[in-house]
Amino acid sequence: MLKLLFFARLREDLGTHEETLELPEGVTSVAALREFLCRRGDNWQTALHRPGLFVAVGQQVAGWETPLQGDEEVAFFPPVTGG
Amino acid sequence: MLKLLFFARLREDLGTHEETLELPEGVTSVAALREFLCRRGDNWQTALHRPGLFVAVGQQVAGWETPLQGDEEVAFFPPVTGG
Amino acid sequence: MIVVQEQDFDLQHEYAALRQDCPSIGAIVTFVGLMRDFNDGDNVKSLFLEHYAGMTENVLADIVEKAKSRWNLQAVRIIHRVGNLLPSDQIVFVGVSSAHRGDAFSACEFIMDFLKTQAPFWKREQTEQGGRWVDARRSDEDSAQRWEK
Amino acid sequence: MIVVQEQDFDLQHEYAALRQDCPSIGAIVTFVGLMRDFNDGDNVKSLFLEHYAGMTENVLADIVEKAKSRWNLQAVRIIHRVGNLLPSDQIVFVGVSSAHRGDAFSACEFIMDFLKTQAPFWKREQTEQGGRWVDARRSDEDSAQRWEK
Repeated sequence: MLKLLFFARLREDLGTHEETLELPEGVTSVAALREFLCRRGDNWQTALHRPGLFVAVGQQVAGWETPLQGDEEVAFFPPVTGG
Repeated sequence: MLKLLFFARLREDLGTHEETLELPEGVTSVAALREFLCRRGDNWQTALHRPGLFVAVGQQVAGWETPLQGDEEVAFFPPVTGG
Repeated sequence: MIVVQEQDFDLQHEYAALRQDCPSIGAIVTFVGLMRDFNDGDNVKSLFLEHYAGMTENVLADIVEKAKSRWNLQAVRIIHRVGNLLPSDQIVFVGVSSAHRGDAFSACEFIMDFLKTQAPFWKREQTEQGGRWVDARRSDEDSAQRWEK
Repeated sequence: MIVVQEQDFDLQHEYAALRQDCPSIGAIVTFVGLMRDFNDGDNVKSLFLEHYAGMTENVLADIVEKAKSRWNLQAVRIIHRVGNLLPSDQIVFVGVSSAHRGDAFSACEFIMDFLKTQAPFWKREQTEQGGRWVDARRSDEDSAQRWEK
């Protein structure tokens, strides 16, 4: 199962922090996962296309082309603002 | 009266930390004061020609050409090593 | 030592830990980030800090390793708070000990610059006009990129 | 606040003074210089620190003024010890508070670099081979000259 995490503004926009998801048919990359999630509605479409959106796979910052096997932890979040 | 101060290695080499001195005849600059003091003996000659020797007049780092009136505080010291 | 915690921290305690039992240390540099009561022209009444537990610690450990490979360091300690904070509260501590001051200064600033731009923390601030997520600053990116030279 | 003293100092006290009552402070950087037990390849058993009372304070005040004209600082505190010191003893404290971390880091390092090369302190160290006056380091001159750019 994929573990999906959403942080900060994304968490608020989507109303969810965490979900588990069976890898959807045809989804083999982070980009494809994003497109799959965006079909859930306008708030997903907007939130997952915010400028500067980051994605991490296995707690490492990843690119959109990063492949997915189906058992990863995938996190979406806005630019970081700690310190 | 001039107030002369010697610090650190100079103080040790000369065996003195502080003295007062009537401005000697013909001494109108720091350079001339040094030459006057060097006539006191070899240890003065050596100590006052060490590489990197500093001189301060009125507690400000000064050059050898700095003029003297006769009522200044003149300090000789090696390169600083605090901190 | 890298810790993310809700509770406050004590500079003296961290300093004592950096200093202890190592007579070859010549320099200790500490940084503390405090919550300011204004941001982008507005008064800020409180702050909520969220983070990505697990990834945060990994990113910070990676930044410390980079610093240690670049400078000669004795020890590094990082504490970052999360949860609700008020103006003047301590947010983050970075402390570095080294034989020489140049290494300690550079490493401490390096760690802060990359913590700011890479560690997954997010601030939500409460102003008189309501709540808002803090925007990332271009100047923080610029500070981190200086080190690439 | 600039102080030259024989007695030890307390980082927590200095930090509290820098932090107090100013909710626009976002960053506090502190530096502590400690006595190392080796120098130029020899074990050092003790250190004697001498200074030029009066001129020291003037030079340090001048360095602080230069830092304040160059960066946006809230407060600066400097303590330098003189007299006899042992390995691991605290020698010097420089603390800087500012709205922003970049200013605090730069000013703290600037002050230390010029304190090292301009403030009239001299160290005499006692090694197993006897006593010797510490030589000035070219690297300290280089550190100070960076800021002229």
